[in-house]
Amino acid sequence: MAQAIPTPTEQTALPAIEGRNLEIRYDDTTVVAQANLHVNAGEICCLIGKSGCGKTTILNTLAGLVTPTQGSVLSFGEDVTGKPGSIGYMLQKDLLLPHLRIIDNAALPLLLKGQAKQEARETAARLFPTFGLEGTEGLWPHQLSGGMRQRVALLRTYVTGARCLLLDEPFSALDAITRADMRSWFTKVTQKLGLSALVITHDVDEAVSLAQRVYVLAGNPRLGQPSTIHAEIHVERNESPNGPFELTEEFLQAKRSVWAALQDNAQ
Amino acid sequence: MAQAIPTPTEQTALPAIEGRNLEIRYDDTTVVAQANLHVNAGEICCLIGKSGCGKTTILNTLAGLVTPTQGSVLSFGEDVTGKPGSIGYMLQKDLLLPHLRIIDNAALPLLLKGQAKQEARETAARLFPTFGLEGTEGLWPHQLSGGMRQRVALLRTYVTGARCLLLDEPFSALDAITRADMRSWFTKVTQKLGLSALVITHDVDEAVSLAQRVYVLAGNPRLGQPSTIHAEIHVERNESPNGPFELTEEFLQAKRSVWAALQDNAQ
Amino acid sequence: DDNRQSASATNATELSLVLDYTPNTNHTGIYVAQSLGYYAEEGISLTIVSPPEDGADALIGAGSVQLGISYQDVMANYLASSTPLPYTAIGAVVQHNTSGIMSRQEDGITRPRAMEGHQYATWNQDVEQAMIRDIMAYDGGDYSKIELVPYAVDDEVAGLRSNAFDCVWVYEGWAVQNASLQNFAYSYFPFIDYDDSLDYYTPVIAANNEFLAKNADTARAFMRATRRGYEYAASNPSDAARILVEAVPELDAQLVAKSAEYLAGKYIDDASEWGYIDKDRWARFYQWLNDNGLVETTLDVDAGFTNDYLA
Amino acid sequence: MKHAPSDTTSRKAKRIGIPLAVVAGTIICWHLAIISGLVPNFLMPTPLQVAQALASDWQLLASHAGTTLVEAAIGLAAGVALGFVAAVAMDRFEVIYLALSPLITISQTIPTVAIAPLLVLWLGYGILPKIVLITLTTFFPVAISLIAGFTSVDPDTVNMLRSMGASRWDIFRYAKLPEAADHFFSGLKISATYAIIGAVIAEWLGGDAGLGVYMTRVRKSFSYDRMFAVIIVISALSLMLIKIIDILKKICMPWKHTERNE
Amino acid sequence: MKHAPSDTTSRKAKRIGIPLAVVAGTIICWHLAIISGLVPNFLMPTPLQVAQALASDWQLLASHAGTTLVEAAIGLAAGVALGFVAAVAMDRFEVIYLALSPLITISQTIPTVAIAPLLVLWLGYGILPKIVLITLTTFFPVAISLIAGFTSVDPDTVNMLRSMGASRWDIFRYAKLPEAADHFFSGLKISATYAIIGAVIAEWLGGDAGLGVYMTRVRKSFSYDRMFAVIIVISALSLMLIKIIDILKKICMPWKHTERNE
Ligand SMILES: Nc1ncnc2c1ncn2[C@@H]1O[C@H](COP(=O)(O)OP(=O)(O)OP(=O)(O)O)[C@@H](O)[C@H]1O
Ligand SMILES: Nc1ncnc2c1ncn2[C@@H]1O[C@H](COP(=O)(O)OP(=O)(O)OP(=O)(O)O)[C@@H](O)[C@H]1O
Ligand SMILES: NC(=[NH2+])NCCC[C@H](N)C(=O)O
Ligand SMILES: [Mg+2]
Ligand SMILES: [Mg+2]
Repeated sequence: MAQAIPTPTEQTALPAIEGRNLEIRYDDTTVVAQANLHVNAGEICCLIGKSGCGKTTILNTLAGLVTPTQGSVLSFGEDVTGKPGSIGYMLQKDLLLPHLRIIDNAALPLLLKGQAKQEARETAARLFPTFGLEGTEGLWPHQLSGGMRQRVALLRTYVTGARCLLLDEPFSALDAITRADMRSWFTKVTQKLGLSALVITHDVDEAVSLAQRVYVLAGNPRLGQPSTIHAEIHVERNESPNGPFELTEEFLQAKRSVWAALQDNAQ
Repeated sequence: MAQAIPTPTEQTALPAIEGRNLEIRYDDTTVVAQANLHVNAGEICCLIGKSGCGKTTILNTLAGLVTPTQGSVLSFGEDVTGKPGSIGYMLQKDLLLPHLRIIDNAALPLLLKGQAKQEARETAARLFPTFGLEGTEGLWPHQLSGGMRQRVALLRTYVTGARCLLLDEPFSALDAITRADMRSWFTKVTQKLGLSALVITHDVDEAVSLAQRVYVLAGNPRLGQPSTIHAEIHVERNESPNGPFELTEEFLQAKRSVWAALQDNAQ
Repeated sequence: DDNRQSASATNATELSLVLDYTPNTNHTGIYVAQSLGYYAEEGISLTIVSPPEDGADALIGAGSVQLGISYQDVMANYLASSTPLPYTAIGAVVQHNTSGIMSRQEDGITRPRAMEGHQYATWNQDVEQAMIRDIMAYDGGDYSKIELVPYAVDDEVAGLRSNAFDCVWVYEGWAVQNASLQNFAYSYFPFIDYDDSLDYYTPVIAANNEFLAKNADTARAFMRATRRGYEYAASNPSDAARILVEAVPELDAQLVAKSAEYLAGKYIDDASEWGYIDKDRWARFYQWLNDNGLVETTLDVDAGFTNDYLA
Repeated sequence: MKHAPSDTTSRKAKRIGIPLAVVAGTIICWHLAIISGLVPNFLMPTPLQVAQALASDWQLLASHAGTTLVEAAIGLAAGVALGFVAAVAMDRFEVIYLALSPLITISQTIPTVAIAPLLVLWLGYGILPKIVLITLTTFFPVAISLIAGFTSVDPDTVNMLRSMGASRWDIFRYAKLPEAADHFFSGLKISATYAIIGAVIAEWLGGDAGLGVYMTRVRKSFSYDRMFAVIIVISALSLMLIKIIDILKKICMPWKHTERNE
Repeated sequence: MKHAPSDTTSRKAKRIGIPLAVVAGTIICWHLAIISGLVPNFLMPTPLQVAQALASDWQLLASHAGTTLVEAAIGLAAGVALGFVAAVAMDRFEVIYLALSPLITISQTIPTVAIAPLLVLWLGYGILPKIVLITLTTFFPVAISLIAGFTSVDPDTVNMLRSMGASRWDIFRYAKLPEAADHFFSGLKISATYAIIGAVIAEWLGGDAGLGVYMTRVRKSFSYDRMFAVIIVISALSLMLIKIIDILKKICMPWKHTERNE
């Protein structure tokens, strides 16, 4: 089991986010049923599963945007079912506002919190180099490439300052190098600030290298089989590795387990 | 060098698509300069490069949607600079039409060619299981997951029947298993029909296993360095491999070359 | 001098008068009295307001103005209503009904029965059509042989010229003067040549009943000044026309001058004094309305007017 | 947001009940305003008096309403068609856009009374000049809204279609038109609201039938009760037309699941 | 599509030249129509006669135009404000939407002449009843367009904002309002077109100043040349207002690079 990084501000006993016995439907289709998952404070978990199985649906629910037909969502012990706003959420679509320049899109969460425009812009601007976005501050969203837009969306989510983040395929449009950079930045920053995160990814390597635990969601809602949590894989990490984690035996083992869980369901 | 698969209908001597000495600008930013690339008939090439370097811009230009400020685009010897319509293009955004049901979105290219609605629908519907989309025919786009939408967009591009395809990150939103399925379906179908394709991908493994040649684009247009083709890596394939290509030495070698070319530029 | 004037201005009784229509030569006397200070001399400060279309009577009745211009025929509708307007005619502006039928000269419509087989531009009002029917009958014509077409022009002369219709109801003091000004060859005959009952009072000065009851002296003062204005207009038509055009520069000066010339002899005409309303003539027309069933309830033929404020 | 829309019976009752309640409330206020003397009865009839006038003149009103409805329907149809054609042409050819823009604005700023004699001269006393006037009134909101709608299409969607070899007509049909649907219906709603009253005003030009003719007649004979009765008929017809447009919109835009995302 | 927009001088010349040419062409056709006898000169003056009337009545027209412009500006501002508030309230609360919808439609279907005496009675002979009428005319297109605009927001954008803890006001400000801008401006364009002519018609209520008063007076004294002169003034003022709105739109929507994607 992953080691929850204790932070002085939170009671570490309570999970940062928890979905209990979730059942979620659209009209007459039950997409998710009896799903239980949680992220402990300071922990990164990944959610993986086949396209269309309901990962985004679960994140929408955890974020409070969708109210489950059954079950509840708790954040640090508080019931937040159907109540958005307390958890940082990067949606699968980038959803940049077309009428705001990039800098203002990035600074939006600060503006929403009531910060002065200039101050908010400065705060956001300081992060642009980290996200490889220098030089784009004054552009409009339609002038950016897909990967650039995705990074703006990630930056925007980070800027919310939420202690718990839900990220829906945050690196999918990035090239391998930028992706690796962003990922290591993300790992560092979550550790430093004690953030918790639930990340959807399709990259098994990424899941294993990021997460303390990987949830595998399985099912086929469009064919009448609601998805549920099919497996939960704990990623063991050697406390003092002599090389990158990706080259250790533990990494390979976790990767194999995830693959097995995925394939298991594919039959 | 990759073996161009000869097809009876085309003169194999001429590339399916070729960009000659392209220079492309947006307003006052030169994004691409002096770029030369081509895809031979029956060949699959990949285009890879850092996020924001200009890959989509090149595909837009090859598709005839953007007119380069310099250089020209040829398809089977014919000048198609600034003339869209002859090449199948799957854009980076899925761009499903929100007011058409999934089946009609998929059948759109056939309708544009003047096919009867019913016939077009039937043709498209037959492909739905291949793309793992069965059961979604009657839904609206906003009812699909991100990966499902991407697969509809791919299906739609395939349905155009174009002999040359440009695909912009066609598998980026798919889970590993679906992705592998789609990729092997794609390899098979291009070989069978003698299609040519230029595919943008961020996954080096994917590039190497799909392509006969990999182009690496490098530059940083937002910081005043127009991108150009930095490297062209030929993927050698053993004609009679005794196992999957991904486990061969050739694969590893090509992969290393691509990584090197990418990283080379990152410094 | 200055002081006295401003003092008298502040002590002056404020009155408002609503016109029936856009300012025209029917109103000359009022503009003259205003401009030459006759009202001021009577201690009256008068505001002349323009009405919304067909809205003058309601405003007088509601008391939002004390005075206004109306017509005997129009008043009939309001007086015979189940909720009658509380107002009274207190003076005739023009003694006789100066309206009639105008046509192109070449058509030879010089008398009512000649309208047979021609297009008459109707306002689609019951009273109006009844009057046509009435004079046709007096002249031995057949009303049913007239072709009614909707009245859809402002300029009767232009309507006749463009053959939009063959004959039309006009006021001699305005449209007919316009025709002669334009050298348009027309024929015209007045209603009163065919039926005395149609010699009603149009237009009249009307006043709110409550105002009259409470401010009889003011009303008399107003009428005194107004009479002086009309007397001036009767004897100095060209000066009066100039005064009107000065006050309302949008009007066509030539037409106003010509109309003023014509109306000079019509304001007082055969009456003993300006404004006098003959009891019998008033009653005869209202009787005619009653007889022809043109009003909602039966009119009291002697009601609706008074000469009490003339002296 | 994303739940199944629960258009329960209570919700449906609300959708019908509230508008009815508001209309009923307005009528009560109106009644009170008169019996309290706030508005003199000789200027405005009570709702009861109007109801009586409606009842007694029912047949006459119905026949006039028929005429007006026909004019309004033809005029609205022609106006929408004209607005549509104008918008498409203006979207397609910039020259036409630049040429027509000022003329269209001017066409809306010429008062009816000024051109009424000319219209009658050219088109006679029949239904034709009325239809021309209604068309002139109703085409404008449709044209303006559609032009705005056409230009709001995502250029990438157009690119996608162009890459499939779509003709201009295809782009129009598959991207611009559906994208403009929202705009179109708001223009249509404005036009439809003006259609009936536009017909009434056109009938003031002169004519023998129609609510406008009826209205002028009762106004000139100062029957306020009947005048308000005809206003009520005009409003009722307009509300009916708007309702039809709403239904049409739902049918034409099935991809917009919910009307309002409350 | 994606090139730098080449708004060269030749293009600019086109944008100004074509409308001018069209207006000039219209004037020539008008002249020809009259001298050829197609339209009788006693029904319609020649452009030259109108120009003479304009020149001779210039001062009078300018002073009346001042009155009308003030009324139109106040009425339009009030109408836009009212339309905006109504649309926001109707978007925010379904009850208000259901309650106001029928009343708004009814408000557009009551003919001015019918309630003119009431308006004058309540609001006097001054500028007030006119402004009320202009407000009533202009608020409607704005309200309808805005409501359509507000509901056209992508629900996912709203979700994104909600996930950031955005209040309803934030969602309004950052998503609904900008999304509705396109709709708003097409509504505003319709309203602005109606503002001046609305003021003219309102002045028929009675009054002593304004282009409407001028128009009635010259019409009743059969001066067709001066009547057409005032129509020209009305059209010119309206075109000016529309131009201002266009400029305003460009300023308010900088993210829409090109007006038309030709
Ligand atoms: N419409 C536009 N106007 C101005 N600049 C643009 C426009 N589209 C793209 N650019 C700029 O061109 C550059 C290349 O963009 P492009 O979309 O081609 O990148 P890409 O290589 O496809 O990136 P990604 O992998 O992130 O999709 C970027 O710097 C971007 O800001
Ligand atoms: N608004 C909606 N209305 C109806 N059905 C929906 C809606 N949104 C999603 N669905 C359905 O719910 C299922 C799960 O969708 P979801 O977006 O959660 O998948 P996902 O796991 O995120 O897939 P991907 O990896 O492709 O993004 C799909 O079958 C989809 O069709
Ligand atoms: N029946 C009447 N007296 N009507 C008066 C109307 C007078 C006015 N000159 C007109 O032509 O309309
Ligand atoms: Mg998803
Ligand atoms: Mg791209």
